[in-house]
Amino acid sequence: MQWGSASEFFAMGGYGIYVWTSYVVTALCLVWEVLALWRRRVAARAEHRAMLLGGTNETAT
Amino acid sequence: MSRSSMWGAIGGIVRRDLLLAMRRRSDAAMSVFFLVIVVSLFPLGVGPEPAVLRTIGPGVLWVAALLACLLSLARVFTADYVDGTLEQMVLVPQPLAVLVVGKVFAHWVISGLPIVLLSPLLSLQFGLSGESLGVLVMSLLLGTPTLSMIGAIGAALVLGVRGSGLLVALLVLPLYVPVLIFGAGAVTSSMAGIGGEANLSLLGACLVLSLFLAPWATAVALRIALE
Amino acid sequence: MSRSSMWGAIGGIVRRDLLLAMRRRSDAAMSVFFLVIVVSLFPLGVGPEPAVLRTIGPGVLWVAALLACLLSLARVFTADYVDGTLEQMVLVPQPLAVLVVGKVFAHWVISGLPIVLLSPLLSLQFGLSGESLGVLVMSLLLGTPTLSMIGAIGAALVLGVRGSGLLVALLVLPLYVPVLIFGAGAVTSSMAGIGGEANLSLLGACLVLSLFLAPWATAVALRIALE
Amino acid sequence: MSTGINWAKYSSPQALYPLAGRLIPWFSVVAVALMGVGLYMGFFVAPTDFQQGESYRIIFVHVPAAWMSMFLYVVMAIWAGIGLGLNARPSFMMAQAIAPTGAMFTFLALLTGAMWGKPTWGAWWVWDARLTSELILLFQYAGVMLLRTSIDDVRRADRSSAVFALVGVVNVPIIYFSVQWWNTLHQGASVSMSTGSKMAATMLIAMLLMTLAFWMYSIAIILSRVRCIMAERESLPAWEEKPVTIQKIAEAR
Amino acid sequence: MLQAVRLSCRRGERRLFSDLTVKVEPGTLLAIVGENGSGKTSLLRIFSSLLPPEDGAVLWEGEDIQQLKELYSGQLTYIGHLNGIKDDLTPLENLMSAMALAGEVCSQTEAQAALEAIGLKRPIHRLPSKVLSQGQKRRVALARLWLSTRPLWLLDEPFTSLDVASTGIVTERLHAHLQRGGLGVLVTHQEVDLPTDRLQRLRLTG
Amino acid sequence: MLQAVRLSCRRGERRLFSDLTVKVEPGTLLAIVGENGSGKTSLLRIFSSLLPPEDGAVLWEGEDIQQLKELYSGQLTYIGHLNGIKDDLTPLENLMSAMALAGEVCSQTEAQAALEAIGLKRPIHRLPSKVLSQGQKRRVALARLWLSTRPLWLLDEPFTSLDVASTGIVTERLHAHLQRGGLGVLVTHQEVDLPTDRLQRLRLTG
Ligand code: HEM
Ligand SMILES: Nc1ncnc2c1ncn2[C@@H]1O[C@H](COP(=O)(O)OP(=O)(O)OP(=O)(O)O)[C@@H](O)[C@H]1O
Ligand SMILES: Nc1ncnc2c1ncn2[C@@H]1O[C@H](COP(=O)(O)OP(=O)(O)OP(=O)(O)O)[C@@H](O)[C@H]1O
Ligand SMILES: [Mg+2]
Ligand SMILES: [Mg+2]
Repeated sequence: MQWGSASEFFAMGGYGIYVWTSYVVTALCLVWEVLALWRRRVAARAEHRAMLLGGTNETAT
Repeated sequence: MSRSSMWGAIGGIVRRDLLLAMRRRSDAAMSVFFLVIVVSLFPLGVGPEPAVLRTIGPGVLWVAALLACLLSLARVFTADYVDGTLEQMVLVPQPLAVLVVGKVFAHWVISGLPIVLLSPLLSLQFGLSGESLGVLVMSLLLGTPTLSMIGAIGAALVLGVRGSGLLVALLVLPLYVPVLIFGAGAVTSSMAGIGGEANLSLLGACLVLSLFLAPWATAVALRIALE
Repeated sequence: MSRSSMWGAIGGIVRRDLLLAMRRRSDAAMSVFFLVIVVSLFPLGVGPEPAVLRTIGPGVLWVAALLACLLSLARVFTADYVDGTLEQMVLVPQPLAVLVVGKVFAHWVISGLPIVLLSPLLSLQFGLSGESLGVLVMSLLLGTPTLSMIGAIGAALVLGVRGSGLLVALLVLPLYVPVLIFGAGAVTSSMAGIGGEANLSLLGACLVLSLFLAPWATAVALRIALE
Repeated sequence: MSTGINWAKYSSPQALYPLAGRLIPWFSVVAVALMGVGLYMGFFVAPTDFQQGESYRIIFVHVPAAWMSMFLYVVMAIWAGIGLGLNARPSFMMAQAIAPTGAMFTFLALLTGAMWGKPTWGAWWVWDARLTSELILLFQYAGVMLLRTSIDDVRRADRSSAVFALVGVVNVPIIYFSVQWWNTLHQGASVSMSTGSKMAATMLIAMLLMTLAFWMYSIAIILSRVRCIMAERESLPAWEEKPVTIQKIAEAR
Repeated sequence: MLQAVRLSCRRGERRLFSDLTVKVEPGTLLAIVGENGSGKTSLLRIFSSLLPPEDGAVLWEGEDIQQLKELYSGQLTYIGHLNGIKDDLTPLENLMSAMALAGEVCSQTEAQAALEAIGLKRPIHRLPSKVLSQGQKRRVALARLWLSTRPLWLLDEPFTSLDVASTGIVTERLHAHLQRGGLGVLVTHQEVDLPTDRLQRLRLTG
Repeated sequence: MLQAVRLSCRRGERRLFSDLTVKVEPGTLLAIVGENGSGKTSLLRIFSSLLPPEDGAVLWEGEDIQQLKELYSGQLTYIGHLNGIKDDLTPLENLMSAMALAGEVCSQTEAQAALEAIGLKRPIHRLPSKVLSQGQKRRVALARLWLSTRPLWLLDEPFTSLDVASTGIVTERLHAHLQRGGLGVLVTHQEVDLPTDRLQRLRLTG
């Protein structure tokens, strides 16, 4: 293990800003993609339920 | 006619054109992409030498912005002409020039503004920095509406006069030259440490001038096209 | 179907398109004019330094040729689509790909060939000379038909799609990159005294490849557009 | 597993939908696990590079992202081709589902590359061959996606963007090789693993683990996106909602 | 009142008509008929001020429309050969933006009512217009007649591609307009089903 | 013989028709009628092979047109809503290049005769088509029928914007085609003036 302390770990030998930006942005992108998909899925399901409701409506009339 | 109904007409046309653009959200992305691609083509053709690229950077950016503007504008009235909307526009109880301003403005919001906003990123690729970056944005902000205004005249002429393609280019591009020179000049001189104010104020003058003359000329051209 | 009727169909379409171009002679001049302007805008935007201009010369010329090609091609099927001729083309008893070749060829004659012929003159502006001038012409002669072929795919894909002018640029320009690299590379290396043969033969390979693939892809895209 | 699959059965949305649903959790778990191990290896096991110092640790996202960006494009083109050839809607949906993830990895490769470039080359961006070709790849992804969103008719959108994806895939190797003629700044295989030293081996393993993790992540995300696409495009009562839920909905009104 | 005074029109080398004088009173319709190419569309465009006549003048309430300019535009609704609708907008949006442009802003409910009046049902209101059939597109253009408050209607072959039912609906609308004291000029190849005291025919012989 | 077997067609979410089976014998005309938007144009485009049907097949002489491809194209003349003429070419050039493209090369005299047959006089032959009136443009497109030797004619509302005289001329031409054993499919909103034994009607109810 080459890191003496947490601050050393975060400093990344002076390159912290570059390294951590890379990792943070990557993580954000992945998380964002997952969240966006989840929202899309919820929307699709809501739409679909609305359609089911509408559908039963139509058959009723 | 009342002042308010004039704004109503402009608002109406701006809203419709923005709506059309929203229908195709990608449209707005498109002129940006075009700019990025054209700008990236140059290093591919010219070679990767950073010093050379820094020298030609402002020029390349400006020429690319100019082309993006020209292209997206060239057909701004064509669709309206073909589907008959233009007839309806001419028959609106407002001066046609006013509608033209609305239409050009909507067009600029869709395709000019994104270019302005993106330019800092692109100029990083060419190694521009700090102050000259600000001057670049400023010059584009003043320059692109002028380009749109001038381009509208050309676009209107394309509709009517036969074999007008060449004529338009002949008319419009020379008018673009001052804008290009002042625009690129502003950036270059700020890079050289002289500061770009002089060029920027000239650009402003161009904008004012074109705002006064271009809508009127465009309206005349449109009427001729419809006769 | 017989071989001769295939040539008949190609001939028919080439003849019609050339006739149309003659009718609108100035439109045909457009692409040349565009080239001249873009190439001349550059020194205005970049500044008059001869050394810089010589370095960027081949690249600028090639990019300009590429853009000229793109612009004139972007609409190669649009008019046919709007006025219904395309429907008739698809219903011709010949493979559609064959007609596409005819159409692209006619287009190249109108707008690509003039560029090739004019390029030596333009390259003088940038101080190219002797042998590299020959290489430039040769590279354009091999490259521009490839550009036309590839561009046709993009033009077919965006038929009837709004904001198609810029979309086609977005689709096609990335595909143009190899041609640009080989083309400008040929000139640059001949200027550096290495000789441009390697690049030229790669350009030839691109041409052959595009001749085989592009008409087929274009035909598929056209059929999809008409459904 | 390899022989027993009845492809005809899975070529319909009705079959693909639940299958995808069952596979997603597995791939997600594997992806997270691999990512955990990979990051641990990358940050705590792999030693400092003697030339670049700690900045080289960007490699554990940069290279996997760059590889995935190219790989996904090819996979997308293959699905597009299958779709055009067999006129199979699920293939088009797969192609559609891949594009955003591919574009995202391309973007990440560019971004992490820029982050790496600043300390190493002193510039965020240089017009280097490999960098440029990655940028072009981003444009191609953008082209595929924009072409699709520009066309309202789903059938046409599917087929047009498939044609473009296929044409574009021809371009990928051409770009890749054409740039060989350029003098390149990009490191290539410069993080020399050639010596086979122990240090390099841990780096290599960490990098491969991360690549694998991204791969599994991509599969999971693409499968769930394809499920969304199906749900949006078709009406899927029977596959989506459990009968009980339908019952509840019916009662609710 | 709309008057044409000694109008003449020349396109290229052909003189289409000359010395044409005609008067349209409120509450009546002028139906222009004639062979293809006899100049019906040209005459209508002169009436609309889109095309300046070679000679003569068009008077609206006694004043030359060339002088009135935008004031005259505010009096008329013109529907030409072309529909003037955008392929990418829905019928509803098309109708509303056309009205807004003409300075007769209308609410969404009104626009919907107009579309339904001409027989375009709800689901169609929200499709992009490019997927509509020829007749449906024509109806979107004609729906403006249900919202227009302008006294003068200029219609160029409005019944093109319409089915029989819609033709009837449009004719009825036209009749209502005339009864309210409106004026109309209509170009058509078909018989118009209107009371004869409201109808005046002008045959161009090209 | 042209047969449609259990055709169905869907545009967007709407099913326009399904299970449609119909047969057109040589010497007869199928007139497709129906409201706007009922799918007439779509059906005609399926017959022309421009639009693949969602389900079912179209057979020409018993063979699927999807298989026949160019061989089938060589059997038909299609005239759609759009005229397919170039604004910058003259009627004569338009007609000749349309025929050349279709692989039925014709001489200039023949083309001139065709244009005159449909009522376009000499001076008009040499004007750029863009100055023509709506009806004249339609006639340029229809002039192809005087030169076509193809057995199958597919016509989408050919009478749009035509005056009464020209409508008669085109109908006569259609009749002659049927008498020579040709087949036709016609979309129209008007009555077609043809002997009843030659005419078969198909009403789409959309
Ligand atoms: C925006 C800038 C950059 C972009 C777009 C980029 C792009 C790429 C691509 C596409 C690959 C995969 C290509 C292949 O496997 O052959 C790659 C791999 C790699 N990149 Fe970058 N890169 C960038 C900057 C950098 C920088 C600054 C470094 C290091 C100083 C670097 C180091 C590497 C290494 C070591 C590999 C692995 C090469 C191999 O093993 O094949 N990259 N990069
Ligand atoms: N430049 C020109 N040279 C000669 N004739 C011309 C020129 N421009 C127009 N024309 C003629 O003028 C007439 C225009 O007529 P217009 O469009 O008004 O006819 P229309 O009565 O509306 O016919 P339709 O019933 O076909 O719509 C046409 O006969 C056309 O040929
Ligand atoms: N994407 C879509 N979504 C929903 N409906 C669609 C879509 N595309 C087309 N349609 C509908 O399909 C029908 C197309 O009809 P088509 O053009 O065949 O009609 P038509 O019978 O020729 O009508 P007309 O007499 O008006 O020419 C229209 O009703 C149109 O609204
Ligand atoms: Mg007319
Ligand atoms: Mg129809």
